Amino acid sequence: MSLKDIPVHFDTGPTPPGSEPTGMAEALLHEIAGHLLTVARDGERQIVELGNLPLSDGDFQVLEDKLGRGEVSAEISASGRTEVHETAFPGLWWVKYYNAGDQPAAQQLEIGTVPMILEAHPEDIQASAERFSKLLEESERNSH
Amino acid sequence: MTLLDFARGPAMQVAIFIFVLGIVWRLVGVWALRQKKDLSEARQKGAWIGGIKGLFAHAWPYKPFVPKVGAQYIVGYVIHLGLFIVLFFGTPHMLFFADIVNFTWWTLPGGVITFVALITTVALFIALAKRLVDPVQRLISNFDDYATWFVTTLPFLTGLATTANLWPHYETGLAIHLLSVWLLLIYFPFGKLMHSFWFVVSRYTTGSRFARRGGMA
Amino acid sequence: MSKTTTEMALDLDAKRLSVVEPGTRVDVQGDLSDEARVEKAMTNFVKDFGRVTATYMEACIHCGACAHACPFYEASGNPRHTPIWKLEPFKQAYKREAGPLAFFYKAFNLKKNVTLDELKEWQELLYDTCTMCGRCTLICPMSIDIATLVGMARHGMFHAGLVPHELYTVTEKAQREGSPLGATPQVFEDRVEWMGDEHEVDMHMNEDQADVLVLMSSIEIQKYPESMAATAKILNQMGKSWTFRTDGYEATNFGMLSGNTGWQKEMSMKVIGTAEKIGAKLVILPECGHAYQALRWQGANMYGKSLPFKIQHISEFLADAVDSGSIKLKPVNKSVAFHDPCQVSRRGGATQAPRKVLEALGVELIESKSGGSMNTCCGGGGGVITIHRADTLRYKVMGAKFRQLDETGAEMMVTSCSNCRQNFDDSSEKLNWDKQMNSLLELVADNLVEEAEK
Amino acid sequence: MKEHALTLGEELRRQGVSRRSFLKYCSVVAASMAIPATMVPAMAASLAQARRQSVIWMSYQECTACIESLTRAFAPTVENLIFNFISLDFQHALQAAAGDQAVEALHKAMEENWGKYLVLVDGSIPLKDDGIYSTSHGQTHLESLREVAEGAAAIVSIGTCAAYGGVGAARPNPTGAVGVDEIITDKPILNVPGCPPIPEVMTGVLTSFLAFGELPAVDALKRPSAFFSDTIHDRCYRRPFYDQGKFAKTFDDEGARKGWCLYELGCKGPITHNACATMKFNQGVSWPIQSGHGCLGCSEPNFWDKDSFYKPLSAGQWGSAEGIAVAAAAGVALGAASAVMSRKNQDKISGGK
Repeated sequence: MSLKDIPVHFDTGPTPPGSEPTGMAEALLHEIAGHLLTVARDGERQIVELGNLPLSDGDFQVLEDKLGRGEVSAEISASGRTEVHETAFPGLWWVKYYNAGDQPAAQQLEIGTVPMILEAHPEDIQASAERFSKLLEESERNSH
Repeated sequence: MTLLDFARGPAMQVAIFIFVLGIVWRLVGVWALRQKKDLSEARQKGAWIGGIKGLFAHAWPYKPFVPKVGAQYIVGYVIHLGLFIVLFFGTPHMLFFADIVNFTWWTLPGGVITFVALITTVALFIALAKRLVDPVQRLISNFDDYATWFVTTLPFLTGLATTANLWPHYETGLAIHLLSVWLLLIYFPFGKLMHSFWFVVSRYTTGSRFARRGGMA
Repeated sequence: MSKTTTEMALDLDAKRLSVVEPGTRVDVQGDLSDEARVEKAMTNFVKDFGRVTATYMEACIHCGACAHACPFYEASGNPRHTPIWKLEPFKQAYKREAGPLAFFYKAFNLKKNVTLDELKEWQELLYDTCTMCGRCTLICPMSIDIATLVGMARHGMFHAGLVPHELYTVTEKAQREGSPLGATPQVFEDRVEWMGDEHEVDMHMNEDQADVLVLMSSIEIQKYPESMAATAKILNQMGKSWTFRTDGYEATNFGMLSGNTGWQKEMSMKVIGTAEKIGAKLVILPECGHAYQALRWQGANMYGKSLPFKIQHISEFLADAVDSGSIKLKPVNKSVAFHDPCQVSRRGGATQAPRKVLEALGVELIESKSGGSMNTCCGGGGGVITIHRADTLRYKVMGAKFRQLDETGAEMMVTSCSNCRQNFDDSSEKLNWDKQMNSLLELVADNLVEEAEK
Repeated sequence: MKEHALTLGEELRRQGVSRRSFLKYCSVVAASMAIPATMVPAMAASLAQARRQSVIWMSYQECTACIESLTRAFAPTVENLIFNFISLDFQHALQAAAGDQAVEALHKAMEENWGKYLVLVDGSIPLKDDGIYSTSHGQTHLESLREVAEGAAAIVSIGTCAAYGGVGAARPNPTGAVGVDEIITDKPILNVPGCPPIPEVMTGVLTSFLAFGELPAVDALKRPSAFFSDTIHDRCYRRPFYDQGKFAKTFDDEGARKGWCLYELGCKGPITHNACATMKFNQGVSWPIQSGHGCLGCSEPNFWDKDSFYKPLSAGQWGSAEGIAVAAAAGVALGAASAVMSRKNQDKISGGK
C-alpha cells in the first residue's frame, strides 16, 4: 500500500454565511450615485474599494444585479489576472484584482472614463514609440 | 494592563469581595441586634406561615390601593423583571455566570435583550422623573435614592452603548460596562439596593408578627 | 417633668378651639436644657433599636406609597404627612447610633445628630397626624410596620418633653388620678351605681373573687355610661361571675399613647395586679381600640412573663357568647355599615368577631369600599383626638370617612370603639353629618333576649 | 555601488515588470492600507523614484515563526520584488554567512547606512540580570538592540514578542522580557503584532516607508492604524450570527458546523485589533475563525495572560471560592462586631441595660 491509497477527504470547512443581503449594498448604491455625479461634473476619478467592506455574498449579488453588464469587458495579465468590465452604467467600472495564485486580492468600483489599469502609461508609450522606431529601422535594414 | 484587563481582573475581584462582605456585614449586623421575645398570647399558631404569606401578599397592592400605586408598581416590575431578564438571559451575561457556576442555560436573542434593556431603561427614567416631580417622593428622597438610581441605570446605558457599538471600540465599551457593574456591586451593600434582601426579612417579620395576632399586614 | 408650661388654658369640657396651622405651635414640657432634651430623646430612641426595628429602618426604599394609605396625607395632601417621613429623626438616630454602618455614618458624619429643632418640627408629625392605625403597612411593598415605630419614636419625644400639651395633660392626669378624663375611682363607683339604678341592672363592684374582670375606658365612664349597664346586663344574663374594681378599671393607656413606657407599665400593671388578686380568668376590655393594643398585645411584655388570664375585647367576648349560644339576640332588621377600629381589627386580629355578632343580630352588613382589616382610620385614635390644634385636619379625615360610610347606603352605623365613637359624635356635630355612630355593645344589650322572657 | 543608484522604477523595468503590474500592486496595497484610491497614481510615482533601502533584521528571543510566515507567504509577485529591492543586509536565519563573518557584515551595513537603515526586530528582549538570558555572539540582546538602534532611521517590531514581549513576557516572565519600545524610546517605532503577523501588513508598511519616506500613521499601541483600527469582531464574516444570538456551544455541535459565532467558545475577536478577517493568511486562503477556532487575540499585548483561550469574553477573572469565603467570613465578623458596638453604644446612650 502506498501513500496514494489512503483516501483523503477534503473538508472545505464551514461555509461563510452571509448569503443573505445585509442592506449594505443599498447604502453603497447611494454612494455610487454620488460619485457618478461628481465625475460627471468635474471628471476626477473616484474609486470605491469593495474588499474592505463587510459585504456578504448576498450583497454582491444585489450589487451585480443592480449594476448589470455594459459593453466592455477586459482581462489584463500582469502579475496575475485582473478582470475589468463596464457596468450597465457607462463610466462605472468593476475591477477585480487577482494575485498570482488567482486568489482575489482587491475589488474596486472605479468611476471614470477608463480604469487606471487599462490605460497605457505615458512612459510606456514613450518606450514603445522608441521600440517601434527600432523595429522599423531593423526591418528596413533587413529589407535592404 | 489595559482597561479591560483591569475590569475583568482586579476590579471584578475587589467588587465581588466588597459585595459579598458588605451584604453579609449588613445582614449579620442587623440580625445580631437585641431581640425581645413577644410574651403576649398568640391568637393562632404557625406565625411562620403568615410570614411566608407576607412575602407574596405585598407583591401587588391590595385592591383599594391599586388605583393609587398600581402604575408605580408596574414601573417597578418592569425595572425588576427587565433587570432579571437582561441579567440572566443575555448571552454574554449568562456566560459570565456560567463561568462561575459551571453550567449554561438557555438565553434570548441579542435583539430581544436589547429591547428589554431599552424598555427597562425607559422605566428607570420614568421612575427618576416621578421621584423628582412627585412631592412625596421628592421630600423623602435622599442621596442614596439618586445614587442607587445612578448605579442601576449606568450598566444599562453602558451595556446598550456597547451593544450599539457606540464606543470607539468594543473592548472599551465592555470594560466600561463591566466597571459600571462593579460600581453597582460595590455600592450595593451600602445603600437601598440591599432591599433585595431586606424585602424578604421585612415582609416575613411583619407577616409573622401579624399572623400571630390574626391581624392583617 | 411634672412641671408643664401651661400658657394655654386647658378646659377639656369647653367648646373646642382649633389652631389652624399646627406648625406654629410647638409644645414643650419641663425645664430641660436644649442639649438635655436631645439627649433624652436619644436615650429613649436607642432603647428600641432591636432587630425588628432595625429591619424596618433598613428596608425602606423611599417609594412614598405609604402616603396614599394614610388618612392624614390623603386629607391634607401635605407630603410631610407621608408616614415614613414621620420617622425621619428616629431613622436618622438609628442609622447614626445603631445600624451596621453606624460607625461609618458617624465617622464621616453622613447622618447628622438629630437636633432639637427637628424634634420640635416632628412633634406635629408624630402626634397630631398619626393614629398608629397601621394602614400604611398594608400598602408598603416592604411591609414596614410604621405604626409600631411611631409608637417607639414617641418614647423619645415624651422624655424630651415634646408632647402636645393636651395629650401630656391627660396622660399626666391619668397617671395621677387613675383616669385621663377625671373618672377617679370615686367617680367610677358613683357612675356605676347610677347606671345600675337607671337601667335596673345588678352591678358587681369590688368583688373579692371573680372569674371575669371588666374594664371600662374613661370615655365610656364619662360620656357613654350606658356601656357599663350594657356590659353588666349581658354578663348577668350569661350568669358570669364578674366584677368591676375601683383598683383596676381604667382600660385606656395614655402612657402608651404619649410615649412614657414607665407609665404605660404602671397603668397596665394596675389592672394586671387586680386581675391576679381576684383570680380572674378573663379580663374583658371595653369598646376601646388602643386599650386592646395596650393590654392584649403589650400587656404581657410589660408584665415580663405570660399573663395568667385571658384578655378579650368585648366584641370577641360577644362573638364567643353568640357562638356558644349563651346569649340570644333579637333580630335587627336594618342594613348596617361597620367601622372597624384599627387596633382591634387590622392590628388586633379580631376583625371577624364583630361580624359574627352582627350576623347574630340578623342585620344586613354592607362593607365599605376599603373595609374590614383594610378599614380607613377615623383619625381620632392614638391620642390625636385630645390635641386641639389637630382638629382641622381631623375633621377633614373624618369628612372622607363620612363619605366612605355614606357610600354604603346603610341605615345604621356601628363600631366597637368608644374613642372612634366620640370622634364620630364630635365630627358629625361639626360637619353636620346626618347619621349617628352606634355602639355594637349597646346594640347587643338592647336586643338581648332576656332569660325572664324565655 | 552602482546597484544602489537604481530607483525602484528602473529596477522593475530592468526586470521587465510592466507598469500595469506595478500599478496593480499599488492599488492593492493602497486598498489594504486605506490609502484613498485617488492617491494611487501619486503613490506609484513616488514609489518608482524610491532608492534601495538598507534593512537590518535582528532576531532576539523568538521562535522564527514570524520569518517563516513572511517568507512562506510570498508568491513570486510584485511583493517579492519589493523584498528583492530592499537590501536585507543582515538576517542571521536567512543569510549564508555565520559567526564573525555575519557580525562583520552587520557592522559594515550599519556604518555604510548610518542614520538611514531600517531595523526590523523579531523576538522579545530580556531585561532581567542585565539581559544575560539571551545572547548572540557573546553580546546580550539588550546591548545588541541598543547598538543597532542607535543608527537606525526607524524600527519595525515584527510579531507580538518584539512588539509587546509576547510569550517570553507571559507570566511569570522569568527573563524579564519586554518589547522593543520599552527599551528604545528615541526612534520612530512601529509594531506589527501578531503570532505570526500578517505578511501583507509587512509589505504594506515597507511599501509605505519606501513611497513616503516615513512610517505610516500608528495608534496608541504603535500599530499601523490602517490595519489595526478595527477589531476582528467588527470585520468578522460570522458577525451576523453574533447579532442574531446564534452561537456554537461546542466545537463539534450543529452551531459549529453551521459556522455560527464562536463567542461562547472564547473567541477574543471583539477585543482584538487586527486585519485577519479581511486580509486572511496564505494569500487569502483562510484564517483562524474561518477554520473554526475562535480568535486567540494573538496580536494584543499580554494575550497569554488573559485567562483561558476558551473562556467567553464576558466571563470575568473569577478570583477563587476562597476569596468569596474570606469575604463572607469577614462580613460575619464585621456584622457581629458592628452589632456588639451598637449594643454597647445603645447601652452607653441609654445609660445601661
